[in-house]
Amino acid sequence: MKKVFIEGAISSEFIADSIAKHQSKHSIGAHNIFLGQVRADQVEDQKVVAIEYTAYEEMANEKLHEIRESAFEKFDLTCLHIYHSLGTVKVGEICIFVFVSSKRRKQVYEATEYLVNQVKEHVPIFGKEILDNAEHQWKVNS
Amino acid sequence: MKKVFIEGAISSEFIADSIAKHQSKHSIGAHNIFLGQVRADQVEDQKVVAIEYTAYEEMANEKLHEIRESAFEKFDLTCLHIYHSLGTVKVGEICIFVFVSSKRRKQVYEATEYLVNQVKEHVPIFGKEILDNAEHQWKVNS
Amino acid sequence: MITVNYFGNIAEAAQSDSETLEYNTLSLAELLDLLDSKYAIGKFPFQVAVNRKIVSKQQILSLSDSDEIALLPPFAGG
Amino acid sequence: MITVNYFGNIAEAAQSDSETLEYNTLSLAELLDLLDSKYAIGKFPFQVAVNRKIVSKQQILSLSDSDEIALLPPFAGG
Repeated sequence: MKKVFIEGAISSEFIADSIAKHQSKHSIGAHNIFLGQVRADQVEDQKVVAIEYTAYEEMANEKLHEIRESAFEKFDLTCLHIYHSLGTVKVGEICIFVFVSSKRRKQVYEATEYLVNQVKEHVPIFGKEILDNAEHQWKVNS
Repeated sequence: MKKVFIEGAISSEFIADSIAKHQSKHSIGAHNIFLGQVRADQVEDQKVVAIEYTAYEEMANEKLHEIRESAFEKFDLTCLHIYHSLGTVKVGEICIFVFVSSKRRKQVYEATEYLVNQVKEHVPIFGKEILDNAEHQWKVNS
Repeated sequence: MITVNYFGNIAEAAQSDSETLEYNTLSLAELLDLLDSKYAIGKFPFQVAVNRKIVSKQQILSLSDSDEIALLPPFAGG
Repeated sequence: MITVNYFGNIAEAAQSDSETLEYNTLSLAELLDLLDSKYAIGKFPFQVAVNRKIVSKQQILSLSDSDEIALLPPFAGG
């Protein structure tokens, strides 16, 4: 089982490391990366300042495994990685990192989009949006 | 005129810096990144070990400016960046970095694909593929 | 004994991430009625997972203490 | 004097990135004939840019020393 969940925000150094690790794979010609960043959304007269993520980890890991398998079946990929934050991620910080690599570029965009949508729809992750008056609301994916 | 050309390979640190610079933009919710990596393609009984890139820079910069403008017209983007190597880029190293950011994720994949295709089709960049016997052939985009 | 796991705003309503109920078997419908009477969970949108698979709330299902039961509000990953 | 810029395998064939020809004006067709006789560029696929815009090789065009002319092999960016 590949490790997906990371405590806190996903740092740019972590992303750089992941990219660097692929430089020894000489069959790869194209990478596509999706990053989700926490937005300072307006909620009435308040603003979102952070999201606190929790997950039903056992089920999430099973679902993520199925999603990975289905992506390898649908698209011609060399490798793929999915990382998601747990705990607090502040506005401007990164909470999801999807990384797809392939011999050629043709399918990488669609594969990334597929993975991000699958994670949003099918993986039991929950987000508590913290507002600047310290109140909160529960995030729902659109 | 934004700077596009970079001497040599695009490092993972450079990519990390670009990502980190966007963390102060709190309206961004989604980034998409395309990276092109030099592949060890087989050419008869030889292998590609590096590509030497040259460009008609004056025309390339004009074209890149047009491509940027057209992408902002077509897609709802917060910002976009295009970087391309000149000079020698070895196998496994990164030669193109396209970075698209938007409020929401919907259009970022298509915007990145559009930009990469536009650069490949319309920007006068030339690539000399160096083989491991020190011979070379001229790359042609498919 | 049947253990139920709560997440998101349902955990908030139940003031707990997990709870053990003093039943040996219970139908899914009985469980949901019981929890609605305790926490008014009927007002929230949620799905039920049994053994880490989503099941319909209408499904006729007998739960026992070996089952892993979870109430899942709308997903918000990404 | 008309300056022509070469790139990629055409620069290789011409053994130069740029060359100044001793003409004050010249049609595009005459230029291409001249360069083909010097470097056999006819065997390569290429496009012509005048002042950084692609023009058809068949276009009737009079070139002068203020024009920026370039012969461009197939693009290979990315």
